[in-house]
Amino acid sequence: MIVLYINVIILCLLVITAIAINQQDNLFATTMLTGIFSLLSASLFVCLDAVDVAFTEAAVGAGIALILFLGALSLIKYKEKIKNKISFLGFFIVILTGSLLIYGLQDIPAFASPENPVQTYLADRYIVASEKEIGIPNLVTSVLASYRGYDTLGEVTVIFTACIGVLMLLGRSRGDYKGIVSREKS
Amino acid sequence: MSNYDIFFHKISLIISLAFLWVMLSGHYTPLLLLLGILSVLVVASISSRMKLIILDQPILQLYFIRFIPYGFWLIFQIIKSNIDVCKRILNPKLPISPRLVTVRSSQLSNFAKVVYANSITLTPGTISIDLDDSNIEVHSLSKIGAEGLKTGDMDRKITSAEANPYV
Amino acid sequence: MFEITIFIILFAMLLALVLAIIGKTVYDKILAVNIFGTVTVLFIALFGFLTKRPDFLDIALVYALINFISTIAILKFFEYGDISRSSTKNEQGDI
Amino acid sequence: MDIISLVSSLFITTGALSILVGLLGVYRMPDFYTRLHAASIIDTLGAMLILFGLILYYGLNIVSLKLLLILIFILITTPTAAHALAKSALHGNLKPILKDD
Repeated sequence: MIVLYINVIILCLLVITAIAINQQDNLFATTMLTGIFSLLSASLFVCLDAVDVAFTEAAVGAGIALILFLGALSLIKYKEKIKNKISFLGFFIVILTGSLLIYGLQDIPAFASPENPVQTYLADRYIVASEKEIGIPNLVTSVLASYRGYDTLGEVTVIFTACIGVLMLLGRSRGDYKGIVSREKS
Repeated sequence: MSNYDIFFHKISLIISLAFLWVMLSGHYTPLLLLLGILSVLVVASISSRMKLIILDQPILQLYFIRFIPYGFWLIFQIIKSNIDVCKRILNPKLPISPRLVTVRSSQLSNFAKVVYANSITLTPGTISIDLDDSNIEVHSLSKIGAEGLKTGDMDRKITSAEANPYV
Repeated sequence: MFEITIFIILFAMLLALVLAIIGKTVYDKILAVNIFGTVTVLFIALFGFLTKRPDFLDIALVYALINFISTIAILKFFEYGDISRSSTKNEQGDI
Repeated sequence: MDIISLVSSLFITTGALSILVGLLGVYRMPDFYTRLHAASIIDTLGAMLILFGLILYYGLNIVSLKLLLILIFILITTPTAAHALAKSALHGNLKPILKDD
């Protein structure tokens, strides 16, 4: 019961953060709030027992994404340019996506319902049998790397590709950097 | 730095990483130990390729052991100054008088200087802002905190811990 | 007793969030993120305790480290306008 | 409830209250540098009390070892972060409010 209250409170905090991100026009403040958002969502993942996702969120959301945002910020201006024009196409697409998502929600079992396959056997099996089946004591690792192995492989490939792309856009090698310092001195 | 020294620093890095792995893992089957050794070696080779191995530290990095008795004294100090700052916050009149002071540090090694500056920051009420050769610029919340630093109690304790010949 | 504690921690999260929203200078916002990180670490530790499953402490450990790294990265960005530059003008970086 | 869990719950509750006091200080303090002092209460007293209470409760096993490691990491990294914040604020020409009495 208390976990439910905690979930509700964290979700409310997430909504507040999202609204605040939307309202800011200073991009640096937006980046900071994004960091808070990822910390909050990781807490929520821990509450929902999704430890593997919380781990990924810790590494990617709070660590790398924040630093990549900052790297991008160093190339652009701080202030967001505000457009007052209302785009009807965008509005239509948002409404369409939202209604599709709500339609899709009907197939999902109710929150914490006992017929949910996760509740009936999956979590129990992960907790009880994973050490015997896989041989790795850490539950998170065995779920991530074995039960959902292909899934994780795909995720890692996507993240790695994205990281290489961003580094090619933003990064520079050490030799190059020395040149920049001497250019600034002269 | 000779190649010999660099080799010993690599070995000490591997030993400390392995110690951390064993401490955090908690499971000791042959397969897992093998995987642990592998990961330790990979991390060590990557960090030596990135030139992250710090060479002006003694071998095995056990230097910090001589600061452990000082650490217990520091925890006591932290609790004392915490209570002081909490009282100031909870006082409705907010009796603070912030000031910038400069204190001298009499330590010789960089490590001990960093320990001193970090201990100043760790006690609430004082924050070290800048560290020159032997002068630390400190922002203090109140007169008492600044005067407590000026007496040099903490400075003397760190210097004597640094010079401790028995460890 | 512990339930009250965890709600206090959640309230502290709310206060840190408000500080990040209304903080005037950028440094206030960075301070708010820093406080939020520490509070999150404590929240995860306490939550593992509350549900009697302390296996999640690894995440708290990771957060304690990543919080530090991100704070240093943000501050480097602020002091030099760039996160890949070293502060001491030698070719090795400082993180 | 035996004596150890009573003591540890006392520690944990005091730690949570000290976090609240720190945040109250962050809201009451007049400028950024004094706010840093209030925030360091959260990082030192709050973290120390809560994690020490948890260590007391768990006794001596791998969980309390991890908690101790978290505490050590927090105690090493937060002063560095606070120092970096103060330094870059001072270099960023944010003048501290100074008062002599």
